[in-house]
Amino acid sequence: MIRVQAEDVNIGALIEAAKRPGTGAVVLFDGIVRDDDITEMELEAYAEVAVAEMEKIARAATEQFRLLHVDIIHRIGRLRVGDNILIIVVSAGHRPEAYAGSRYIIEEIKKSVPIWKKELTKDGGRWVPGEHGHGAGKL
Amino acid sequence: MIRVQAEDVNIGALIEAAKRPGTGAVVLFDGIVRDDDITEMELEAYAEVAVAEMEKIARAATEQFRLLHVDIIHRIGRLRVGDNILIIVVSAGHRPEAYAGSRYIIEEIKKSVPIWKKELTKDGGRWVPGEHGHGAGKL
Amino acid sequence: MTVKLRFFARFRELLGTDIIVEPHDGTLLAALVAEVARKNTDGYAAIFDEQGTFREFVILMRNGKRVETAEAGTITVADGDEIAVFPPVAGG
Amino acid sequence: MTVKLRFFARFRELLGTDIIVEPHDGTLLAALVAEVARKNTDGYAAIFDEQGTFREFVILMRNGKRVETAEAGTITVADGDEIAVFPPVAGG
Repeated sequence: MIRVQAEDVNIGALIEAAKRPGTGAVVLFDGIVRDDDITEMELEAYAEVAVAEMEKIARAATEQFRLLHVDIIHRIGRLRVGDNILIIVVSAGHRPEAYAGSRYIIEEIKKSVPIWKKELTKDGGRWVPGEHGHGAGKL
Repeated sequence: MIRVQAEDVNIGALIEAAKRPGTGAVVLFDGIVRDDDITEMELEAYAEVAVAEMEKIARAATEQFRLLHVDIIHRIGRLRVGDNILIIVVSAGHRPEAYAGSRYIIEEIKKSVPIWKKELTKDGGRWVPGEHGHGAGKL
Repeated sequence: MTVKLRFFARFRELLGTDIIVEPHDGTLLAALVAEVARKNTDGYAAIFDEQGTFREFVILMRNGKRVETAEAGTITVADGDEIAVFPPVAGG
Repeated sequence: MTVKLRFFARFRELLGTDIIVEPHDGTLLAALVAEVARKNTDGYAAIFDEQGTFREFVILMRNGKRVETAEAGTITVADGDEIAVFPPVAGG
């Protein structure tokens, strides 16, 4: 399941659904709104392109790390400290592929998926700068 | 929570509980009974020593990777294909520490925690050989 | 013909989004973005430098595919195009 | 005095576990394990080689602390000791 959505997800259900035949390891990454002196966070996506790009990343990770299952759910809208922002679930036969595949996916998402975050503070708000100067570099 | 137990865990609840102040990333590792032509798996632990060793590993990981929370739950008893064997949950401010801390913990557990697995097959059973010849190397 | 412009993040705050324009045939992509951006001084300055060139970090897409800003002055828009203009991505 | 022997995994299947023994003072750790293991030929052979030396992969603990098998012939057991004998670990 590759999605950009406002709703939260049921992580336990995702993990169960990720147990495909041959699975020996599941790795979940959960990116969380961190309390950097903010009140809330507002996330915005170029949704159609973001989903297409995440699907591309999932396919590349599946092939490169022989993953058995991939979920990527990126939330948008208004989130609070402690809320889930990004959930990545990967299954593999063995743990090295599961860890490497999970890490590959998050790093690629940071590079190329058109999503933006604004941290809302008592004094207003600030857009979080991209980690990669040029952004969307691989699209 | 560091435990050796027969019962399964509620992964969703563990993830929520792992969100300590400052958390920006949670990484969960779930080791699963893989369908290697087995019917079931039987796990056995030297429980008191296993828990003490996992506590030591958790403390070392917390210090080395500045983790904010660690759970390690290793199941014992009779498990079926697809069942959770080992759940590791770690929280950190940022993803590099969360991934590295999680990976450190699983590798150390494989080396030194006195737990054994027997794969039960149609023809009987076979003890899974340790990944590290000498086992309990660091105790 | 009809073209849709989508701005995101800071650019959206300054310029709005889902802006439908009706350029004449042969309109260049860069010119179209500049024309729409000019309605707000800060919005224009966020995207273009003093020479009227796209700022180095600006990302352009046409129908979901990346277009180099350096080439946007040579590409004409077509009926039904969706042009997206945004700052570096920061998801995850 | 009373000492408890705990075997795990394959060793437990062959020899049982939680075996309470009452060695006399000065009994060496290696001798105690050998004595208990001798009750089952396969169990003994799993832990000791033909020279009666601990097999290279065998792990020994006394009260939860690792004891090198090479030193087990020089260590005397004490009242209340818990001695654990097991093959390489395979958790995770």
